[in-house]
Amino acid sequence: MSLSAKPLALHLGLIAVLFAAQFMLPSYHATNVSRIMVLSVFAMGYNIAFGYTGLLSLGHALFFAAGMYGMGLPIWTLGWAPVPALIAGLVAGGALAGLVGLLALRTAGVSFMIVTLMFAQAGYLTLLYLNTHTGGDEGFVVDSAARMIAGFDLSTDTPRYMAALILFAIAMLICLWLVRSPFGRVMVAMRENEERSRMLGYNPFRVKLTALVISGLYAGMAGAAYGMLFGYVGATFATIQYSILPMLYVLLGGAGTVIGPFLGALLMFYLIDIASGYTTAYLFVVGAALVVLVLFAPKGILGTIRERGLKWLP
Amino acid sequence: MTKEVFGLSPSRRAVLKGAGAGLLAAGFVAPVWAQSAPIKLGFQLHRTGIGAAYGRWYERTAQAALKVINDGGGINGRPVEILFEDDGTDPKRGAEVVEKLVSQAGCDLVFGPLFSHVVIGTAPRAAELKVPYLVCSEGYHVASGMLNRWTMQPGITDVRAQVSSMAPWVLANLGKKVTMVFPDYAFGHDHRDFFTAAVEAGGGQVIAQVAIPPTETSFTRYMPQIPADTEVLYHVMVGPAVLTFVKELGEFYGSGARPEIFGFIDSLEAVDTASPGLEFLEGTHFWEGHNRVKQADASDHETAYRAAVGVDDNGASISDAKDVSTYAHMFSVWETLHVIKAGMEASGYQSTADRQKFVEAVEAMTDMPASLAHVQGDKRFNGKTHQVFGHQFISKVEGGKLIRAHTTSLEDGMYPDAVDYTTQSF
Amino acid sequence: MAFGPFLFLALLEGTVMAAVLALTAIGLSLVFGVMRVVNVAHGEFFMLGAVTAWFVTHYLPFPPAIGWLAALLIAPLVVGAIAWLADVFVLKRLKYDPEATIVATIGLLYILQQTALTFYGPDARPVEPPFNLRLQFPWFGYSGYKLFVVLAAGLILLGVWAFMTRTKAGLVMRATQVDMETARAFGINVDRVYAGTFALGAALAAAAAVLIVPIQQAHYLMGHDPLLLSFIVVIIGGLGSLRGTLVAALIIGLSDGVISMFFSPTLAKIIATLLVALVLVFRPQGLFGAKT
Amino acid sequence: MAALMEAKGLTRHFGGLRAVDGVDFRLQQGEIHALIGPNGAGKTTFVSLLSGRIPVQSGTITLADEDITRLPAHARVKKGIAYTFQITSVYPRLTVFDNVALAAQSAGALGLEAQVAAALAQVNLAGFGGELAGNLSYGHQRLLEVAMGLALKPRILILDEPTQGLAAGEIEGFKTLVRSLVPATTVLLIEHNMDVVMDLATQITVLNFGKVLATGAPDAIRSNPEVQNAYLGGGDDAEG
Repeated sequence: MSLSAKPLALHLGLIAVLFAAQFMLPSYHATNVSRIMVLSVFAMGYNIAFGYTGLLSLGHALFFAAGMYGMGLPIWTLGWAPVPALIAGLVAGGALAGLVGLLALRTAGVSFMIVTLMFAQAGYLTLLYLNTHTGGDEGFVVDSAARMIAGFDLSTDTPRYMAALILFAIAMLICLWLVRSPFGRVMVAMRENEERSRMLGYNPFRVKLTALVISGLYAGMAGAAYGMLFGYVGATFATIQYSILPMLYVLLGGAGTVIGPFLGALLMFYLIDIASGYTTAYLFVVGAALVVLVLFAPKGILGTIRERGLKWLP
Repeated sequence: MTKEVFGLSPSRRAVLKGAGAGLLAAGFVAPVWAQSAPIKLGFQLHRTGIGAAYGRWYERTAQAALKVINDGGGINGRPVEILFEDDGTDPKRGAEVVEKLVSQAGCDLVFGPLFSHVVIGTAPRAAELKVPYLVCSEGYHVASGMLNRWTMQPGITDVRAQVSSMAPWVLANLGKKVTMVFPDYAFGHDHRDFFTAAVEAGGGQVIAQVAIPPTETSFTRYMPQIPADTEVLYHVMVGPAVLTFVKELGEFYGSGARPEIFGFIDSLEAVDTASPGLEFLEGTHFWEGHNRVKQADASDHETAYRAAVGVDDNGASISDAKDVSTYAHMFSVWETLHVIKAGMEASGYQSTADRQKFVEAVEAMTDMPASLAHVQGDKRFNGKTHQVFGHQFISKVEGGKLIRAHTTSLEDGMYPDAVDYTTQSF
Repeated sequence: MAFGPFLFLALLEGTVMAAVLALTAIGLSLVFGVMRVVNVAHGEFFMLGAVTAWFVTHYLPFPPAIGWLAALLIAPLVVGAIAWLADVFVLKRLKYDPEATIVATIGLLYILQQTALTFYGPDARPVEPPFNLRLQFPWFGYSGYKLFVVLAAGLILLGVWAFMTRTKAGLVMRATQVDMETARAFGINVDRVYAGTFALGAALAAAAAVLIVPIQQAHYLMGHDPLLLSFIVVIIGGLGSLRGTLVAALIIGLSDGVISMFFSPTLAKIIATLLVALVLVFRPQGLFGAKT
Repeated sequence: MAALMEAKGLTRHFGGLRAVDGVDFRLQQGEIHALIGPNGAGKTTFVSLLSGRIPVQSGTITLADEDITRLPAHARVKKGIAYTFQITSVYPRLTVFDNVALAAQSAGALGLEAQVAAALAQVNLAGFGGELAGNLSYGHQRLLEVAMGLALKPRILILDEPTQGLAAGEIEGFKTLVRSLVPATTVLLIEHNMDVVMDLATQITVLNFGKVLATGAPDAIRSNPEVQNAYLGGGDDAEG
C-alpha cells in the first residue's frame, strides 16, 4: 500500500489547480477560496477524528478557537511575532484536544458527542467570562504589523492566498501520508471495530487520543491561520456553529476521504453564499444539507464515488 | 443599471427596490442621468441575528435617505444605489459580506453596521480592501484607535462621549449614588468604564455594577443586587430580551420605594413605551440619541425626516402604530449617507480610485450644522479620531411619552484624542 | 437588600425556572428514554411553541386570557404535528441510529429556526399575559403570572404522569421503553409509539414555551438556552429517567438562582456545563441507565 | 516444568451465573491444548479472561511467571497472547491485506508486505489481498481471522471455534497448519469438532458448569467416565 501514482497525482493536481486559480479568479472569489482553504484544514482535522477514527465530536469549535486565541492573545497582549504566535496557536489546539480527549474519550458515541459539546460550550462561556483578557464577544483586531511574515504582508491578497495554499497543501499532504501510514490504518480499524482492534494489541484510548490531538492540531492551526490571515479574533468562532460546520463539510465531501473536506467546504461555502442572495434564511441550507446527507448520502460525495468505482481514492 | 454580472449577487432585488423606489417616486421630474453609471454603496445590514430589530429600521432609514439624495440629484450628478447584504449580526459573515459588496458587486464604499463585534471583525478587511467603511455603531472602538484609517463614524456619537456628557446632569438632578446595570460585554463595558469615570469626576459614586450576561433572558434575580441606598439606577440593555428586562424591573419595584431611574433608550429601542407592564416608567429618565416622540420645538427637517422614513409622531411606523422604530439610533444611517454625499462631492469622487481622496475629504470635515442632512442636530467631526460629536438628549417619561428635559452641549462630550488616524498610512 | 428577602426572591425565581425547565426537559428525557434519540432540535420546538402562541394571540380575535388559553391548546398540537412528521420522514428512516439522529436533529434545528425566521421574522414580539396581577411584598414586587406559571406547569406535569401511568398509551410507551423488541413481538406498533413519543416530547416543550412567552418574548433564536438547560437537567437527572429529570430540574432551577447570588451567572453556567461533561465521563452507567 | 501460562482460581460470575468458577489451568510451551465442554460450560468466558477481554473477578493469571491478571487486553496481545474470535470479526470494509497488515504491524511494522503475504500464504489465501474482507466466503473469513492471529506472531494463539463453517477439505488444511505452528507457538483451541480435537490436541481440558471436569491427554479424556457422562454422553455425538 505504498503511495501509488494516481492518488498522488490527484492531490498534487488539486494543489496545482488551486495555485493557478488565484490568477484566474476574480478578487472576490480568490479571497473566498483562501478562506475555504483555511476552513478545509479545519475540516481535514475534523475528518481525521470523525471520518477516519470514528470520533463524532461536537466540540471542535473549541480547538479552532484555541488556535485562534492561542495565536491572537500573545500578539495582542505580549506583542509576539507572527511565527511564534502561529506555533502557539497550533500547540494550543493540540493541547486542548489532548486535555478534552483525556476525559471525553472515556465515553463513546452519544456521550462523547455531548461531552465534547459541553466542553466547547464551557470554553465559549469562558471567553465571554474572561472578557477583560479576551475581548469578550467583541473580540479584537490582530495588529497589522504582526501580520508580516518574511517580508510578506499577509493582509494583502496574493501573499494571503499563497499562505493559505501552502498551509492547505502541507496539511493535505500530511493527511494523505497519515491515512496511508500504518497508524492511519489503525485509526480506521478503531472506527470499524474497536474491540477487534484491541485484540490486535492496540490501546483504543491511546489511538483515539492521538487521533484527537492530531485533529486538534489541525483545528488549532486553522484557527490561528484564520485569525492571522483575516485579522480578527472573536468569540463567535467558539460557538457551536463552528463545531457543526466542519462536520457538515466532511459529511458533504465524504467522511474518510482526503479531498472530501475541501470539496465539502467549497460547496457549502458557495451554497450559503448563493442562498443568502435569495433569502434571509440562508442557514436553512445548512439544515437541509445535514438532513439530506444523513438520510440519502451518508458517505458524502467522494465516499459515494469511491464506492461506485474509484476504489483507489484515499 | 448597466452591465451587471450578478451571477451570485445577493441583493439584486434590494437594489431594484432601493433605486427603483427613488426613481418611481421622482416621477417625471427625475433628474436626467441616464448616461452616468450609478454610485454603488454597500450596506452591511443586521437583517437577521440579534441585531435584527435595528437592522430592519436601519434599512428603512437608508432607503428613505437614498430617495432624498436621488431626488436631489444624486451624488456628483450621478444616481446612487444601495446594495443591502445581511451579515446575520456575525463578525465572520460581516467580513465576508464586505468582501462581497466590494470585490464582487463593486461597491464604492460600505456603511451601516451597528453591533460592535461585527464592526471590529469587519474593519481589518475593509482596510485591506482599501475601502471606506462608515459605521453607525456608537462604539468607542473607532475613537479609541483600535481600528484603522478606513473606518470612520461620522453619523453618531460614541458611548464614551454620550455617557460623559450626561453624567453631570444625572448627578445634579437625580442623585449621587449610582448603581449601574449593563450587559456584560464590550458595549456594556464602555458604559461601565466611562460612566463610572465621569460620575467619580463629578463627585458622585458608583456603588454597584451589575453585569448581566449577554445570553440572559430573565433578569429578576439580578435586581436584588441593586443596593437599597441607590439614588440613581442606571440601566442599559440590548438584544431581543430588552422588553423583558424593563418589565421585570417594573415588577421588582412594584408600588414600593424605588430609586430614580435613568436608562439608555437602548433598553427600550423598538419597544412601545405604552406596553403593558411599563407604567412604572412614568417619571423616569432616558438618554435618547434622537427624540423618538416628536417634540414641541421640532424643526422642519425633523418633520421631513419622519415623513421620509415613514415614522409617526410617536416614533412608530406610519402603517403600524405598534411597530416602534429604533429612533434613537437610526438617524445615524441617514446622516452617514449625507456625509458620504458631502465627502464624495468635496473630493470630486469619480471612481473607486478616489476612495482615499474621499476619506481625506471626510477627515477634513469639522462642523456640521443642523439641516436636513443632519436631522438630529449640529455636530462636530474630529478628523483625527474619525469620530463625530453631537448633542445628547435626556428625556423624561410624562404621560407615557418621552419628553426632552435636557440637551447636552457638544463640548460636554469631548475628550482628549486617543489616536490620530490621519498620521497612519492608507 | 437583606439576605432573607434576597433568598426569598431567588427561591421564587428558582421555582418558576424549575417549573418551566421541568416541563421542557421532561420532553427531551421522554424522547431519549423511549427512543434513545438525543433531540438537538428540542429547543426549536420550544421556540416554535412561543412563535405559534404569538400567531394565535395576534390573529384570533379573543381577549388576552382566551387567546392565551387557545395558544396553550393549539401550539402543542401544531408543534407535536411537526415533530410527528419529522419522526416519520427523518428519524424513522435512520432507524433511530443514535449518532445519525443527532446529526439529523442538528439539521432539523436549522430548518425549524430558519423557517421561523422566514415566516415570523427576526423580531422579538411580546404576547400579552392572560392576566396582569402584581404581588407586592414588603421588599419587592413580583409578577402574579409567574406564580401561575408554576401552577400550570405542575398541572401539566401531573397530566403527563397520569398519562404515563394510567392510560393504555402510556403503558405502551413504557413497555416500548423497557424493551422495544418484546413490545413489537406483543403486537405494539412501535413506529407509532415512536412518532407519538417524539410528538409528545415536542408538545411539552411547546407548552412550556406558551407558559413562558408572556414573560419573555417570542424570538426565532430563543431555542438555544432551553436546549442547553434541558440537556444539563436531563443528563444530571439521568437521561431517560423522568423522575430524575424532575428532581434535577428542581435542583438546577433553585440552585441557579442561589448560585448566581454568589458567583457571576456566566461562571455558574460554565460550572454547570463542565459538571455535565464530568458527570457523563465519570458516571455514565448511572446516568444512561442500561445502555452499554 | 514451569507452565507458559497459568491460571489459578480464576472466577467470573454474571449475576447468579457462575460462568467461570475457580478454574486452575496450565498451558505448557509448545502444546496444542484443546478446551472442550458442552455449550454454556464457560469456555469462551474462560479464554476471554485469559485474553483480557473480560476483567477477572478473582484468581490470577501468569504468563511466563509474570502476573498479567490486571493487564488490559491490548497489552496482553503485545505480550504474545493472540485471540481469534468465535464469531468472525474481521474488518469487512477493509481489504484482506489491510486486515492482516493491522495484525502484522502490531507486532512490528518492518517488512510489512512480506509478513502479510506470508501469513496469507499460510492459510491459503495468497492472492486475496486486494479483496474486501466482507466479500470473502464465510470459510475464507474464518481463515483470514486465523491469518490475523498468526500475523501477530504470538507465543500463545487462542483459536475460538476455528473450524466452524469450514468445508471438509479446508479442515484438513487447517489441521496441517496448526501442527506446523508448534512448538514455536503454543495453541489453545476451543473446538466442538471432536475429530479435530482428538486429532490435534496434545492436552485436553474439559469444562463443565464453569469448573474443570478433567485435564489430560486425549486418550485419558476419551476414557474418563465422568467426561463421557457429562459431555460425550457415552456415544459419538460430538456436537454435544
